[in-house]
Amino acid sequence: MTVADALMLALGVIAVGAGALVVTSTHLVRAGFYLVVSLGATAGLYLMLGAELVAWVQVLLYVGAVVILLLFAVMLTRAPIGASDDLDRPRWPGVLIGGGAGLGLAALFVAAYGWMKVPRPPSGTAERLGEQIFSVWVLPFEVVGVLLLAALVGAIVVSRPDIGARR
Amino acid sequence: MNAVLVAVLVIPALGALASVVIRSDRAGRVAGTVAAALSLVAAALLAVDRAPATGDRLSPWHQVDVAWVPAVQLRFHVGVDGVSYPLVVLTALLTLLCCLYSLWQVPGERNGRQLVALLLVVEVGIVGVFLALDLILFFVFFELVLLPMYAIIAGWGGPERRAAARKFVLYTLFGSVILLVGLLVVVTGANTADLVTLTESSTLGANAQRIAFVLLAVGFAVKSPLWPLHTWLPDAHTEAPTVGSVILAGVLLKMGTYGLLRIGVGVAPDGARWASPVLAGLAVAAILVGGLVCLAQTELKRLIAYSSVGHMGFVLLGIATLTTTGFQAALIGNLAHGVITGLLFFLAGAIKDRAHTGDLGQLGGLRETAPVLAGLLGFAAIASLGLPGLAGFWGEAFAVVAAVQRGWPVAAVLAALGGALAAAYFLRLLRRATHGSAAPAVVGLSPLRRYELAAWVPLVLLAIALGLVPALALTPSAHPVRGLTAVTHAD
Amino acid sequence: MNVALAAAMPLAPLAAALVGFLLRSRRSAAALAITATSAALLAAVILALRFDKPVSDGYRAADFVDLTVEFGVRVNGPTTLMALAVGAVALAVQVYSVTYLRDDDRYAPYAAQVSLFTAAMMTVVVASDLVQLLIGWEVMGICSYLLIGHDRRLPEAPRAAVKAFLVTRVGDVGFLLGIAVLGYHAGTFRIDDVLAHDYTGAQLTAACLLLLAGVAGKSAQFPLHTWLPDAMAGPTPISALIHAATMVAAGVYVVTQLFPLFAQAPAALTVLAVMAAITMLLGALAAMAQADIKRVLAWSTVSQLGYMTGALAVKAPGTAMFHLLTHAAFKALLFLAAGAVIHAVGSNLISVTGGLRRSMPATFAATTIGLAALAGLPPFSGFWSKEAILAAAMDEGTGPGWLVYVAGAATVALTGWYATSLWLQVFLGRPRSPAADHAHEPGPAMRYPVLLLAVPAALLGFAGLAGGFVDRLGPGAEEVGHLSAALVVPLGLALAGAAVAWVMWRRGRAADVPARALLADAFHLDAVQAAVVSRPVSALAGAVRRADETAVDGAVLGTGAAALRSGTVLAGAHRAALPRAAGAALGGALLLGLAAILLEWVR
Amino acid sequence: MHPVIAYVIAALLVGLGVYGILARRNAILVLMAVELLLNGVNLVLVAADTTVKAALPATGQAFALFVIVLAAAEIGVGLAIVLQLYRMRRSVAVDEVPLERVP
Repeated sequence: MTVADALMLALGVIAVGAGALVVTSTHLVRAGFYLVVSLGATAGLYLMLGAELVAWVQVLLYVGAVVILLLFAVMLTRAPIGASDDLDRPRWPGVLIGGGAGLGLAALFVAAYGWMKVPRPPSGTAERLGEQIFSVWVLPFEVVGVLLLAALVGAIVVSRPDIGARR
Repeated sequence: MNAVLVAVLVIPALGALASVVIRSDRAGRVAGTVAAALSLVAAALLAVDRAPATGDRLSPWHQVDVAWVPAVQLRFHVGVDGVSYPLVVLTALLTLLCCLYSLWQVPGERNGRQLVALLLVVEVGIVGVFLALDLILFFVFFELVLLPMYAIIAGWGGPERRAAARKFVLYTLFGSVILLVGLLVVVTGANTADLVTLTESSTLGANAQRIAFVLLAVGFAVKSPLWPLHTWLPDAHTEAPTVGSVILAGVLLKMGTYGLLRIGVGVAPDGARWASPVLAGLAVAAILVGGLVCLAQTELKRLIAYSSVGHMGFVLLGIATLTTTGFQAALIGNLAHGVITGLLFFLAGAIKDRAHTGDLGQLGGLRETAPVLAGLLGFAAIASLGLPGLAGFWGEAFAVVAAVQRGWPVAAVLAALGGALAAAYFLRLLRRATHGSAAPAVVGLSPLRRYELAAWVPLVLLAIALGLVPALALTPSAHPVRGLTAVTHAD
Repeated sequence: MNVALAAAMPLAPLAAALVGFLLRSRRSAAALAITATSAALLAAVILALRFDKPVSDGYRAADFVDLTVEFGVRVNGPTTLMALAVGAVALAVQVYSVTYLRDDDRYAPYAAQVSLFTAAMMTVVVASDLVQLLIGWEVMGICSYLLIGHDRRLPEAPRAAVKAFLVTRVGDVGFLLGIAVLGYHAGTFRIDDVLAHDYTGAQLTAACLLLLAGVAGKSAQFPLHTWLPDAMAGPTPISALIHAATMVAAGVYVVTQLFPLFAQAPAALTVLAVMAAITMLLGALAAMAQADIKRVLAWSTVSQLGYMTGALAVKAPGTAMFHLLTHAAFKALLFLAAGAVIHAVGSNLISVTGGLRRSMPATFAATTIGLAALAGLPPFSGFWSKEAILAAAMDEGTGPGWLVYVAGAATVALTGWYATSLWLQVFLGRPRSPAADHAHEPGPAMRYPVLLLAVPAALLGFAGLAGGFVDRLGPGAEEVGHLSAALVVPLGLALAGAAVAWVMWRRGRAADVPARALLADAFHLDAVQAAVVSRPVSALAGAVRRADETAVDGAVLGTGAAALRSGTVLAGAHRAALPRAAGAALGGALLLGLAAILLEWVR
Repeated sequence: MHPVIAYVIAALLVGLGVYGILARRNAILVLMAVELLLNGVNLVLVAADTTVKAALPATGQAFALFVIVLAAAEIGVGLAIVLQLYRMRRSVAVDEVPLERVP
């Protein structure tokens, strides 16, 4: 049990705890904020695992953009600010399947890795990952770019049905 | 001469293209018909300058063999020999007659040049099947026929055409799938798709042969069609336009019997010998069921369609005996059925077009109002019931002889009784349709047109010629047939 | 030369038939048909004169690799005589028809059909190959179908035509199978080779019995005789053609040609004897009760054919041949004369005739000769041939021989009765209808064939005294031309039958036969045939059609419908709201994972 | 360092995400749960870099980056759909989305 392990455990508890609140909270807005906490903790975990770039991208993209978008959506759909009681449906299938998936996967990982110890990876810089992305993964990278564009266009078209409609 | 071999396939394809591309309906039809005529000439020329027989078993007169898709070992290997030559010529002839007929008459006056183009594409497919010497190529051509035929039925057919066309396509596609599996069993088992190699020396094991033959036989039986896999046929025939029926009955069904003989028996002779009693049993059942259903049938085209089931039963019985007599009978039976049933469907189409009904209860007294039409119908019916001296006789009588030869007296007796049934239902047809006093439906029929006679007379002459000079069909195929039985008896 | 002549006999009428179907004009059709038939007859005459020894020649027509079929000619003694008879009767019929069908607008195809009929019969006569023979055999059948169905005014004509073809076709099933058995074992269908081949007893018995089925169909033997009386629906010259020298004669002729095979198959001959005995009695009894002139003659044909097959059954094919020829002459004569009577009174019924002796003297004389020959009165031709058959049956002496003899003797009496009765009712007494009152002789084209045929009908019997003629009849003609004391019995019976008929006629009860309805309907065998064969087959056909449409096609349609239904059901299952769909997908993924783990764990 | 900790956390996040997707009615909350799930996956990918000897270095991280980008795209389109749904039906409850064709 090293300091790193302890830190990871702590971050993990935060991430999972906040995540649990995200899926159980009766306040829409609060759920959004819990999500921020969970995602932030995950970013911390990335840092611990030596994925510096991924961690910062996570913070920028998820915490910065995605959550903001979600909160916008909450507001645009005029969600109630206070607690609302119709957010959930009967729990047991979700508990069964979600619990099964989570605990099953966890069991699998434990069975696979046990208490294996690895040296703490060097904290990677953007340079190393950038080289990879622009050499080996350049084609998927381009494709993802196109996909993003398509998503952008798609989002606009979906949200503005008046575009292209005959007048 | 190898150029001619390719030309037989290319000319109709070009003709189809031309008749679609040309904007004017009339000119398109003419272009297609000219192509059909040229391909008939090319097909006839195939008999010239034959290569001497090299192999014992399959030695084409001419062949072309080039790699097509090397990655999957698909070769464009086509050739013609005594078994396929008469069928190729018959296909070209019937297509020409149908195109000629379509020059003047298209059902509902819907877009004649497209019909002509589809007919030519069907011709390419059927001729390709008869010429292919590569199993995969064979299958490609086999499938090529399907969709244009679907379009012909669905586009120019009778009132229930869509359902009939769908049934035709789905049913025969089902057969094709099984056929494909059978072909692949052969190809993977023998590690070659070349028909010449496969026929000369079969390297398939006994079990592989049995599996392959059963799969191939089921696949071909759907096309032939063999009872009880025949039910697509009556619907397709009843709803198809006249030219569609003619091609369907005249040559399309022959792909099944030809394939069974050339590939089924040629490639898996041991499997054929093992399965032949079952095949013969089904063939006899087809003869009897076809005959009995015809006897209770009330619709003209449906009756002819069911008679096809019976006739193809004779052909399959001939093949099932695995004797030279049986094979020869099957081959000439194939031709005869193509000629005679083609003629019957032409006539049935002419009658239905004029009387606007095919119901035997409403027809009657045709010989009073349209003596020539009635006479031709009588001739075709008599030819179809296997009257000696006309084309149909040789195939049916010698299928029976072959059954006796093989030592299947029961099959021979039942098949011969099926022949008597054929007489019964055709005479019933004639009695209902031509004798008696004129029914209201047949009064005031328009007279026969010259183009109709032009389309029918060659078939009439061919039916007589094949009947009186059967050597026309039997002599070219004698050598290959000897080779095929050498395969089935080699042990 | 002989070969060419023999080949010309079928080919000339065949060519005329093929061309004739295209002709429209009545005059050219008649000219063509008569020319071709004359040519065939001329060839037959020359061949008969030139004939010295049997010849056979042919070419390979069809190659089935293991088996080959030859088209050719085979000429021997009976061939020449048969060809003569066929040619003569065909020519007479063609000439006669020109007048008889004067008002028929379908004369041209009719003439072509008669030519085809002649060609087919000639093919049977000269065929050198069994398959070639079968071709002629069946083409004849279809021609009979076409010709019997010719008359559009008779509603029963199409039915009779279909019946004639179908009944003979059923017999032909056996014939084809018999040929197949013979040809398969001999490895060839050439008649000479088949006759020379050494078959086992079982093969021969099987083949001969099968051939007999075909012969019974063609030659109208019990139980396949039912088509012949109905075939009277055809025009009268056609009846003459079918009944005299062609069609019905073909069966007998073929057996004489293949007799060496039958001689080695005693079982087949016994069957033939039983068939013959039943046929002759049945025919004669039925002939007694008919009200229609042509039906009397038709049933008499059935009966006379029984004599011929009876002769075959007692191993006297030459004698059968002799009776065939005399019968051809007198039956053609009788039919053509009956045609003249029908033409004159406008009806087939005996009851509207009477007293025609005065108004139609030539026809009366000719019919008298014909009926005398039919009844077997000396010195007319029928007497000689019938005596020869009965003598041969007596000589044979075995069971079949006595059977044929007894049946034949009884038939002689019955024949004497109905021939006399017919003669008396039609020509003597007083006219029984206005039409009979005003009857008159037909035109020369109808009269001369009748008169010409009267010559052989009267005198052909004396040919049996000429040794050369008897040699030509082939083997088994020993009794021909030899009269013995035993002839008193049949002659006496014939005279007794005639006397009874005369007495009944004098009392005005000529038509009062005992059990008339039963006899007129020929023991209801038609109804039996319908009940045993036709109706079951129709019912079976209907059942098979329904089964095919509901079960076989139903399975196909059911497969389609079931696929569609299960598709709809599955689609419905998939059309779930997001929660259920997501739950199912994720739960499924979980289950798959668990399954994978379990599998791994098990392994 | 013990990677199993990261892995277990990732597994639990996935489980929470699955639960959220199944248990939530509100479309926005469902989308949030999807984000949780994706994060779990990302964590697995990144953690795999430390345990799996891949042919290329940092493959997991690269994948994680791609997943993040895809998640961003997904959330953009997803929210657009949610807004449209709200505009049409005044509600964002996924149970009430009709499956038949909208008249």
